Amino acid sequence: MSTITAALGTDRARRRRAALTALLAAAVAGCVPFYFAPFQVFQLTMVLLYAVALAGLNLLVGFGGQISLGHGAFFAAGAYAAAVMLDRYDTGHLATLPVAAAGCFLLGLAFGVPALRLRGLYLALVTLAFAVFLPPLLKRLEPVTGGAMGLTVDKLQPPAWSGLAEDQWTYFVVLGVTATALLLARNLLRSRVGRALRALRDNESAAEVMGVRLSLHKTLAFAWSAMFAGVAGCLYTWVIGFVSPDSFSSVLSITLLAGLVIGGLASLYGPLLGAAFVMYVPSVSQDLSEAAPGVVFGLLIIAVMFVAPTGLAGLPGRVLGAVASRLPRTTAAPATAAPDRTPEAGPAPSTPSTPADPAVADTEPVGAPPRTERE
Amino acid sequence: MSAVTDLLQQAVEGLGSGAVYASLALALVLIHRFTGIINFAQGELAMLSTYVAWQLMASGMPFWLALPVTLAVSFAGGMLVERIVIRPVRGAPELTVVIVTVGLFIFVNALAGLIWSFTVKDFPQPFPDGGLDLAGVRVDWSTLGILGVVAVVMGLLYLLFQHTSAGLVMRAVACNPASARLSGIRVGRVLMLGWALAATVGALSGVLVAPVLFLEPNMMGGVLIYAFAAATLGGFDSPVGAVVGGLFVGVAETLTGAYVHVVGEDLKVGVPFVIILAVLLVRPQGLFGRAAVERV
Amino acid sequence: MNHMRKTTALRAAAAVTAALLTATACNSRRGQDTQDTAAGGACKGQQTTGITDRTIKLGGIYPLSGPASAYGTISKGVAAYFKYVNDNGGMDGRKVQFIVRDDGYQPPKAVEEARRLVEQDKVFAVFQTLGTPSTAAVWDYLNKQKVPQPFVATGASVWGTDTKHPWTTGWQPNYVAEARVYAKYLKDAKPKARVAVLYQNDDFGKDLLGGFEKAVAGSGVKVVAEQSYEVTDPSVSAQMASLARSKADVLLDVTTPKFGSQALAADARNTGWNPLHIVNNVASSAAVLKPVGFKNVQGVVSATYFKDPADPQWANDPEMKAYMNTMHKYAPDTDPANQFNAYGWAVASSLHKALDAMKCPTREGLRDAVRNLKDVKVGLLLPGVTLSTGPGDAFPIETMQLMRFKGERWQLFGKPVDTRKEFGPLTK
Amino acid sequence: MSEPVTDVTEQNFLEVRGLHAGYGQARVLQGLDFSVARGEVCAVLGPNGAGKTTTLRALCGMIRGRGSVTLNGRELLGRSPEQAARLGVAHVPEGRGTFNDLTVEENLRIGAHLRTGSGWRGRARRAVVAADLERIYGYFPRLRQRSRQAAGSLSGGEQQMLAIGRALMPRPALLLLDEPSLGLAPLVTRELFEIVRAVNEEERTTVVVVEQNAQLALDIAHRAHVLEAGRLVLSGPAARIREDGQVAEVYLGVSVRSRKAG
Repeated sequence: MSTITAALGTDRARRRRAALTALLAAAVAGCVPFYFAPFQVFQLTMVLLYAVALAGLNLLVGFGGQISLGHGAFFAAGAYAAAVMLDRYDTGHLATLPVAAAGCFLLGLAFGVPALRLRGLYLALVTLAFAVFLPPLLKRLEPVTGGAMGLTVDKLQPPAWSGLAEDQWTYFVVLGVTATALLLARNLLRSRVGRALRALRDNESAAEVMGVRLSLHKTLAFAWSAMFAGVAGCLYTWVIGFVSPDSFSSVLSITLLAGLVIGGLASLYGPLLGAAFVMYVPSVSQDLSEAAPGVVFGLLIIAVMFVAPTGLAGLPGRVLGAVASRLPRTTAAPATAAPDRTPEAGPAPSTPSTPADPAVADTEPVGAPPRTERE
Repeated sequence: MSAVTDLLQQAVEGLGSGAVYASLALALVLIHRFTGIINFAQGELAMLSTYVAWQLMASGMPFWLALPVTLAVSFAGGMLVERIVIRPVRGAPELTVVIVTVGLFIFVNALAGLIWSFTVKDFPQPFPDGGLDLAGVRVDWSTLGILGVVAVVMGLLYLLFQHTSAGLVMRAVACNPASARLSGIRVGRVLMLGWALAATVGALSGVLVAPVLFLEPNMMGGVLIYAFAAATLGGFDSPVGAVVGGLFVGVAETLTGAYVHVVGEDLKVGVPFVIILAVLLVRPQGLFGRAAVERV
Repeated sequence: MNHMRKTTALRAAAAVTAALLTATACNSRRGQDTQDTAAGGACKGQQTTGITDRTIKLGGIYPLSGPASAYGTISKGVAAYFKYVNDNGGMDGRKVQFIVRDDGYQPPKAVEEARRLVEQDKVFAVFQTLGTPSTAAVWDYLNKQKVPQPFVATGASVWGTDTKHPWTTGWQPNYVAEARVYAKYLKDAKPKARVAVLYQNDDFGKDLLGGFEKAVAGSGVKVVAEQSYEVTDPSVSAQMASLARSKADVLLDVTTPKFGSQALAADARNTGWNPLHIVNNVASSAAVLKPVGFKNVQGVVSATYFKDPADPQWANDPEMKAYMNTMHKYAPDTDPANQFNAYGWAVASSLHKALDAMKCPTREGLRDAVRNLKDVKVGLLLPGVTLSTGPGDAFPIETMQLMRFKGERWQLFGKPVDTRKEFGPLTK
Repeated sequence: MSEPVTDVTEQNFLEVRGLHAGYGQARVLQGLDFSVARGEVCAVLGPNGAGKTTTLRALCGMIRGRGSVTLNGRELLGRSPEQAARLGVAHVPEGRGTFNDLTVEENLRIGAHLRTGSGWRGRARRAVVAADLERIYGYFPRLRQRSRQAAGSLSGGEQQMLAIGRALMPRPALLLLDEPSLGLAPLVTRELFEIVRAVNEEERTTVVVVEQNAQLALDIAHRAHVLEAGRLVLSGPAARIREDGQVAEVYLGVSVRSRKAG
């Protein structure tokens, strides 16, 4: 067993495995719209576009350690940017994407500057304020935004040569954008920016000593993150074809954050899982209780957090870990289990990424994450 | 009526709203002091407590008996919530706990709707009708009553925290739960007590504001955002800060909404937050929060 | 070992891909080509999805969760009516199957649920969608799919004036029509009225306020102050204090239930300002007034078009009795006195009339029937209020009657006001 | 404190048998055996990552362990930190663990929590706490000067003193010190260790101290145990270990060097 692990650990093998996984995923993703009913394809499309927003939020919360409760507002900004362009200037759909992305990037940059001074809780509440403030502002700007009635715009239409139905074409376009966005997020994290972000999250003062340009990277993290949310909003407009201020209430921002935490912070798959949760679980709740779907939905959120405190993406690892620690020691010491950090080095600095161990979970002092909201 | 009287009248309305925000902000601050999280479900728990009071009165109990019973039920309920809902995720990342409270929010809101429907309920006003007339400015007894109760609760909390050994233990747990356990403090019990206290203060808040806001499951949803603002402005740690923050937010948004026409009633929700942002940029720990004094 | 592993993995991947491709090719479950159409006769080629000789399948989208869940109970009134009809032999022999889905008042959810109802559940019609945002989000889709969207549960004027969506119609008096009723009343009773307006800052509030301003234009009635609130605001007391400064002699109160109660209470508390309080229909239920205290709402004016279940004067009305009995039987934990339940019953029985009037039992038949109603009487609507539509008029109800609160109930006064006659048809 | 449950000799006041402990899948302690006599100062030494801190954490209940740990005949394993504290275990964690928002005196009063929590009321309780405060201020005069200051505003050395002072407030049976010298100036460290020695002599408090600075620890310790990779590799009187050149070279020298490197 350990030889296999070791073999897989080599670079070539890992790359090969990744390529295979990607190929398989692409094949499955490509087949989906021909197999499922249109409305199920629509649901998947929505999952994909929410995943883009969550991936952006993940950059900020999961990797940057800054909490935003205002990403619904960036989502709305992207959605409205696209809708206004389609409605007033009759641009093509594709033209709206770069504008929404760039606009939200700049908006995020503008927010990133004051966000530098704010920590944890305070940043969360100021961003929440932005989310609360945006709908009435959109209503006020009626000549441009259509006011409270919102804007109805054309949905994405398949070109004749594709021979695809509307939902299939939309799905493929959104899939393409999502895949690009997720890859971009992954590469961002592997780049200097990503390393700097993680260093910042784990230990701000140490990172500063190491020469990480704190303010620049924190601001950029916010901007990238907002850009992803804006792209997701733009896709939303393409898919739904309708925007209204009350579609983007603060509930959306809270839902996004909940989706991310449920999916798994600082994980590459977390956003997809979280998006699926946000998309499907309300319907499931309704199937379970027509009288009060909210009762079931609330309970399911709590239940998932009980079972997977570090999110669904961390669940397999936790299960395996729990199983392994119950097995006899000879087989249960895989090569990867060797800690790269000795316990003597103090409390785990990067708890969001390391699954809280069940054994330590109730002994707060060791496993407890840094209290981001203090200081 | 003169312009000055108008202004004062609006300010009084602002104080009335501010007192409502402050009452819930007190409960938020309590939880935050103990656990370092923001409890999204605080307003909904308060709403649930208010329904308990309503149910008691609907079955014939007089208000002044229903109130202590409700507070006792809320106290026990707060302990149960900590034990059943929060304890299992202790030690998990803080955001996980916050999302659990979001789940609790959704659950309690829907549960109240299921049991009591979304129809507005009438809730008796404990304070007399009418009010004072101070040189043309009308101050309702209910506004004064809420302000008074909020002030008393704030004072009691201050005494509890600063001048009792139980309060000392609570502050120790809030400050450093790990060391508190090593000192032999039963942190679990103290946290249960913290949730119980917060739920009780929340219940009082709900009972106070229900006659003004009218009782229905979404009663506290709007208040919560403003209570967050109030608590943030006050530094999220200090009961005094929560109350001052609440009153400030209430007066600021009311006056801006009424007098600054560019802002108007629709955009006034932004006002407290601009102020908060300004305050935080100068004092990142809020008006009444303690600066971080640790030496690295 | 490494090599072996690689080949196996490759083979596995290839196999899975091949299997999937085959599956897609042969096993399509998309099913969009299974459109049912009528076989012959005059109705040949028309859609018969969701309707047979024995059954008819309808789907409704309501906010059962979220901020607007107060309206979710409309679905219970609708469901009760359909159960009542099924117990009595169904609609023209067809049993109604009514599927309720929850959109939480979120437009993207509404789109999802509409697609589910149409594509998976294969409903005959989407009856109803609730709220302007949700309805606006799905009407393009439904019209493209040629699925009827009759009697939407929102009073925005756009449902009746739009010409590009023949499959969508309103039901309740649109907000502009309601505003016209109040305008006419003031022009007659208080021709020099100075009006202060409290309105909800959304389509509902703005439609009603805009309609009112248009209807009083050129008369002595003037709007002297307006204040808006957001549904997310905790209270409207600050707005009421601002309006009081205007010293207007009429307060037009365009609010939803909870804010209606707050506004009425704030008005009662302020002894220094005693305007004539006109509360709009949405907030006129006895359930809104009772918490304020009946003694505090004497003389308040409103307008209505259906019978209030909380009003004792309808206690012996046969339709009201049927409604009460059915609600007790099928929705025992729901308060039948809640006017939203009665609304659901009334709109469902309106649909019943439209279905009965279909020339063909097809979607096209329903589309044409709801746009060709002539003075159709519905049991729970007020005497004198009937359903009338035409090819260019998708507002079934445009008549309301004024009422004044006295004692413990509303008292109707004057004659039903037909706004079409008074103000001419509503255009965009 | 109630009577011991079983008859124990003074030599096995703290007895550790077959202790396994770790963090999740990382097994740090691989079966540890040692004992500490009543009133003894015992130093636990070893290179970085040897499991010294883990040992202390297992003793005080911060992490779970397998095996057996008895204090005065009572089993400590399987107890929570607060239960262990109630049995007389006082742990001063690495990084001090003071209550930074509380004043110095409030910190010490928290330490008195155990003495006052058990049914003492009113004047008697206040008198006992006051006496204990005096006792601690006696050991740490600097804390008396700063008694109204917030703990967070103290210097590192003062915080360490406060942490030890708080741990001593309830007159514990066993004092666990984790890296008391961490981040402190040599002079301050020396002063601290002298106070620990004084406490041990005056109150007969049993002390287990984990320390990277072996020389310092061995100066005040009676016995020493050297750990490596989770196992005990050497035990003996402190004086002998101090003088054993090979030990210093192999185990203790390494730790000093690695520390400088890190």
